Amino acid sequence: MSEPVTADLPRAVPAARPADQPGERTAVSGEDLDLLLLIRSFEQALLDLFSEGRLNGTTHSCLGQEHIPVALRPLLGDADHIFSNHRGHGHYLARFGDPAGLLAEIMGREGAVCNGVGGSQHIHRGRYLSTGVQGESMPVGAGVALHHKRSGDGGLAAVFIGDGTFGEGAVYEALNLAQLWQLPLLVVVENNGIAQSTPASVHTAGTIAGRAAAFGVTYHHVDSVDLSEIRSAVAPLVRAVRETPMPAVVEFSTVRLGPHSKGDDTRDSAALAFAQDRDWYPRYRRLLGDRFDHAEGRQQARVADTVRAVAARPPARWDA
Amino acid sequence: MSEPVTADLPRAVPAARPADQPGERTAVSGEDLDLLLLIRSFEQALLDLFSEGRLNGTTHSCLGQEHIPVALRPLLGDADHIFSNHRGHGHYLARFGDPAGLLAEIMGREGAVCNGVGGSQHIHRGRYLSTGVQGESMPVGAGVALHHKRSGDGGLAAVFIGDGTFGEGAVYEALNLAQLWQLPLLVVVENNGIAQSTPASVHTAGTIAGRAAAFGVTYHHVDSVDLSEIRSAVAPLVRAVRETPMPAVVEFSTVRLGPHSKGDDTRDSAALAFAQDRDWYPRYRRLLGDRFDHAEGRQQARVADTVRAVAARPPARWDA
Amino acid sequence: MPESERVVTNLNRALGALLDKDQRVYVLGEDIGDPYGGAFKVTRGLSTRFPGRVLSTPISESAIAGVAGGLALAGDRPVIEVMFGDFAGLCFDQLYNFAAKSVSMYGHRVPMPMIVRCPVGGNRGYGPTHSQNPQKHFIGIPNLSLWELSPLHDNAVVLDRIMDRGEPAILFEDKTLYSRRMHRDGVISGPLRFDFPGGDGNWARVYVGRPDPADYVIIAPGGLAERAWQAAADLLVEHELTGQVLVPSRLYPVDLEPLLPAVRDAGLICIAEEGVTGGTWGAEVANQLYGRLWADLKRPIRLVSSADSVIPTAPHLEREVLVQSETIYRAVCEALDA
Amino acid sequence: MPESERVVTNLNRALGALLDKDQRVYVLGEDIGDPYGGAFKVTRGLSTRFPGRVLSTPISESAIAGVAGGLALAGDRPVIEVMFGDFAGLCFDQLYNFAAKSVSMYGHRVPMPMIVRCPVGGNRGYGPTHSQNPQKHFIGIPNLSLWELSPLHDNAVVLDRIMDRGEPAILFEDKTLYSRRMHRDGVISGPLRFDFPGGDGNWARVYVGRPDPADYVIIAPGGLAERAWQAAADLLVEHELTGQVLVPSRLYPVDLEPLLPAVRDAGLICIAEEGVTGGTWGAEVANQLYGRLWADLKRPIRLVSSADSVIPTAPHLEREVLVQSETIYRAVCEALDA
Ligand SMILES: Cc1ncc(C[n+]2csc(CCOP(=O)(O)OP(=O)(O)O)c2C)c(N)n1
Ligand SMILES: Cc1ncc(C[n+]2csc(CCOP(=O)(O)OP(=O)(O)O)c2C)c(N)n1
Ligand SMILES: [Mg+2]
Ligand SMILES: [Mg+2]
Repeated sequence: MSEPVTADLPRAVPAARPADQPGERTAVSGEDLDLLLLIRSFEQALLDLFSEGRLNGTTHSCLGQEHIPVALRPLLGDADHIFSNHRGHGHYLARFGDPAGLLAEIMGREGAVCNGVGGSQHIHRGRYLSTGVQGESMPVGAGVALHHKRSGDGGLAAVFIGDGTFGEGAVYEALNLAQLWQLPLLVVVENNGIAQSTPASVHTAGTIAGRAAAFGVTYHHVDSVDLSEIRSAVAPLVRAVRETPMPAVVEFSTVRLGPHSKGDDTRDSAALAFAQDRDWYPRYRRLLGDRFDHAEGRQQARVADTVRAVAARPPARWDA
Repeated sequence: MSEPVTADLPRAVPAARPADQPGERTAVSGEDLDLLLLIRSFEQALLDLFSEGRLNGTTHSCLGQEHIPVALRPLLGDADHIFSNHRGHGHYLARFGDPAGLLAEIMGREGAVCNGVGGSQHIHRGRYLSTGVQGESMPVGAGVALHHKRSGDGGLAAVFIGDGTFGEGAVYEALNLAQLWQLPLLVVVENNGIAQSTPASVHTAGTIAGRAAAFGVTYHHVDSVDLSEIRSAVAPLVRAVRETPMPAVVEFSTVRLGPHSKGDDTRDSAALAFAQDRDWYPRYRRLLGDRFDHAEGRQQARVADTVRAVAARPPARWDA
Repeated sequence: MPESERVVTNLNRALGALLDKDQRVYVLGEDIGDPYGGAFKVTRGLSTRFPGRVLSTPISESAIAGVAGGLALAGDRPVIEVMFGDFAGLCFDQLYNFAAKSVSMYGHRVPMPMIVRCPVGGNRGYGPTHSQNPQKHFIGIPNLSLWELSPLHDNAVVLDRIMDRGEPAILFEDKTLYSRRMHRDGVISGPLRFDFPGGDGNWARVYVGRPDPADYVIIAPGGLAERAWQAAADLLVEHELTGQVLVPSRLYPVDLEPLLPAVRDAGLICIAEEGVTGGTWGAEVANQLYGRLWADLKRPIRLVSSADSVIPTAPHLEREVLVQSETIYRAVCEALDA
Repeated sequence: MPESERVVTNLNRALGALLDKDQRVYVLGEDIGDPYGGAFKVTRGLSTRFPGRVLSTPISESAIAGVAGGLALAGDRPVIEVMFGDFAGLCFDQLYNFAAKSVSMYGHRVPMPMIVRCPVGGNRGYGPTHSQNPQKHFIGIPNLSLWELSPLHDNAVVLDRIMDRGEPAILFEDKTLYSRRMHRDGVISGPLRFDFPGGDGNWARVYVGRPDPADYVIIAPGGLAERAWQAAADLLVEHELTGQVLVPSRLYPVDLEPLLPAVRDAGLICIAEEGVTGGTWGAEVANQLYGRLWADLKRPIRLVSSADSVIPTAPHLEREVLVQSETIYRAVCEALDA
């Protein structure tokens, strides 16, 4: 990873949604900025590879949601388990900072983190796991949390799920169990307001907050894209999850900038403009100026190098 | 059925839970009283048959919960679908008043409503259906409600479920759909505070009210055992379910007097005393005096006759 | 001759026709509404043409199946789409214990017409949880029939036939078929021909030149049919072996009768399917054939299925695991010592 | 000789031993805690002896299986009880797409030791949704093994063996077995004897007097074993036919090797199971046997299963549908023209 650079940022001009302005309260570290831009560059490179016909299968980019795993990164330790989902590249990169291993997995090349067997949405490395069936990870995360609770190791299970995944019954079975048994289960909801092609209003009655309340589970809502602000708001909750222990739901209001997978975005221009308007990227760019552009240049170059290197590798091998 | 008899009852002595006193506000009709006591007598007769070794398989008595289907009876019409569950004899008798058909089913004799194939917990007759897998009926009820909504016939789907059944994910999937699509689904929760051997505090985090609120579904709580009081409270809701249309959850706080199925009650005496204390039966009896005893005598005799008659029948025949 | 329509178009048209002629028909599933039209575009245009009866649902496979069961119970005729057949396990209980069981467990027949559409199969690089063939797990459930999409069977006929049974059914659709062309008028391509020997159109028979006599027959469901007839073409060219490929529309209950004349005299019966090994559909068919043809069988029936393995994502690894045309070719050669 | 323990006691003791010797073991399920001890009392006493590791759960089959998957992933060794195996469909996805798949879908082996206990079977008048044998629906899932309770196999050994595979497994337990006695020291009753021919103890062989030569062999899982050896006893008395009953502990993957000497020379192989017809375990076993024994087989393998039907509640109707001792007896007679 590039060297962390921390610098104070000028306070932003007060805006309609001041909480949404990054860097207002605190600095953006170089490490954070690099990571944000690594993820963005990585996802863009993937979409490019797809449109060039150089990738097969499918993939789901996290464009617009990069700040969520970056914000949570310092709050989650090596002992914690992370359960990611189909839209998991940002989660993986925030945990391991390993674009080559991930890209090799997606391209089925040597050095693939799962030997090319899992592909984009089935990754397992240490205490990180993603899988492609929506909702499955919630009870699994509860099981891992039960293990942590009994071992008393202070670890937790963090499960990333989307808004649409609240359609699955397994989510509720797990929330009920986690609260009954007071398990250290941190549910991170990335609410981008859409599931594949279906807007939240068409797939979810009521609210995510209401879902948590139904089970008496502690809930916190995050609207900000400011990493420090998110961290200071969420850190006490994460601590409580570990120490009490207890479950919690943290819902991030976020946006999906790109298609669901590839070339399958049927949203109208107003919906897309709404998403772009809430993207962290232009705000960070505006506030950080040259520093942003330099960092982005570095990460784009890094990703381009990674693509070149990985594409040149031989196919992954797997001894089943 | 015996002739309906309606008489005014003296107001009860004000008690700690005045709402729980039957007959305070209004009269108890003979028809209602007969039905309550038919169900009670039927269930007691079944437990007797079991202990005499004259029934095989399993059964779940609704002792303590008889007033719920009796109260709802005039609110549900022939066009409505009713989904019952394992503890469904009261639901069936309230709808059809047919102890012989039901007993024949349970005993596998001629005249069985499902030819002895379904047995106690799998009954289908007209628009009444019960099945033995917890939670399954909720989405099925939503489907039937969708049919009613589109046909505009003013019918609804009423689904009876217990508190423990809120463990099943299917319940939440159905609540979400029913609210999203505004389906005429009436969820009748018979919360007897226990599931088989597991007290509610061990199987349910949060509340049933919270579950409904999570989806924005209208909710009403009933603590009373007074039929008229229940009816006046619930009738407007049932009307709204039909007319809006929309789903609603009505939760009855109730008690299970008997074992889960047969001989498997592991509750301590305090828990049993609590249940007995909330039973509608002694209260009705206290208030109605001789009238109650006469009615009970009639229903017990009727059930005894039914048992004798059905037991003398040949085995049910089924052409698969 | 103008090019025939794609399989996806044929299926889409069949669903449209079903909706059009019968007000009781619903189509439900995740993201099936316009403009998206479903993950594989099978339902494109239908929600626009039939508003209120073609409904995008939340991600709730169990509830979708349950709602279908409720509609069927109330007299409607729902079709549901499970976006990937791999997720059919999420509605296993509703199909196993409610929809199928309701037909007969109440001691009198309760009609439950409903179709569960499941896009299945691999060779698209979708990975271990999006590429499977779960057909075999649903075999032998009373009152549940299983069907498979094929480029030889017109879907308008198939859907009618299924609905008219009045029982729940699963239609498995090999995802690689959608973009293929339907075959018409008994012609596939080159010398490859097909007909429907049984009369009721359930079994299609593919052959080169003329159907008989056959050194071998391959029984293969729709998803594998093309790979099977490619193998047959290669076997003719390379080894002068003549064979037939028999493709059923209905997988289960198995309807062997129309098949018997064709298979009785074959030197080899090979049953191929893309599902992974163990407890396969082929095992069921083979067992029935052993019982019926014991005296005539020249050698053991050869089953071909994918490896006992998860289905990897990377194409070069996926290919190794899944049945390909060469897998069938090699199996026939091996069994016939060719 | 003192009476041997009941099967339920043996299983309870085995679970206790597992919990006792390995702190990583959990037992989870609905109503399994004391004083209730589970719907069939298999876990009685365990929650008292091992608080915190024997947990009663809400009615959430899918989550219970998911929690088990999570525990296994984190290094624990969970056992779960699905109160009635009929409900296993509710956790089909967790077993199919998570627990089993995780072992191999990440390109490196992920140990997932866990046992799903499923009380199954009929003859108890519990009706169509509480009497089934869903074994067959779980055959052929890579990295998922299937086992069956038997009165001949000591459960302490069986549970260890399963856990040591490091992969998810389902243990099917015929409910009628619980109240039966375990058989020990090679003796069943009267002249009925048993041994374990394979060496590893997976296959038990039951015979009258001496094992060979056999006019027929019956292969039957634990739930049906007693019905099978009753049939064998009757076949000896009524028709002087000598036979063996072969009872596996592990149903799948099928381990045929130890069986081959015994079955090769038999005049008939009959495979019996209580599950309803179609896509059965027997079809899988038979197919493997056809492949291995083609030259030696005297006649087609005979499959015996319950009718293609829901399982009625009334005992007289239920009896008709389910495989009984006489069903097996008649099948053998018919096949041998006796
Ligand atoms: C059980 C299941 N059903 C359907 C799908 C297909 N699918 C993949 S992602 C997705 C949408 C998920 O929406 P959401 O949870 O909001 O996450 P997002 O894609 O917005 O990040 C769907 C329907 C799936 N993977 N698993
Ligand atoms: C899916 C499923 N799991 C488990 C059972 C076994 N079972 C039957 S009734 C019951 C308890 C139900 O509790 P509740 O919903 O509170 O209803 P109650 O028995 O109290 O009326 C259980 C666990 C079942 N029938 N279905
Ligand atoms: Mg979303
Ligand atoms: Mg209850």
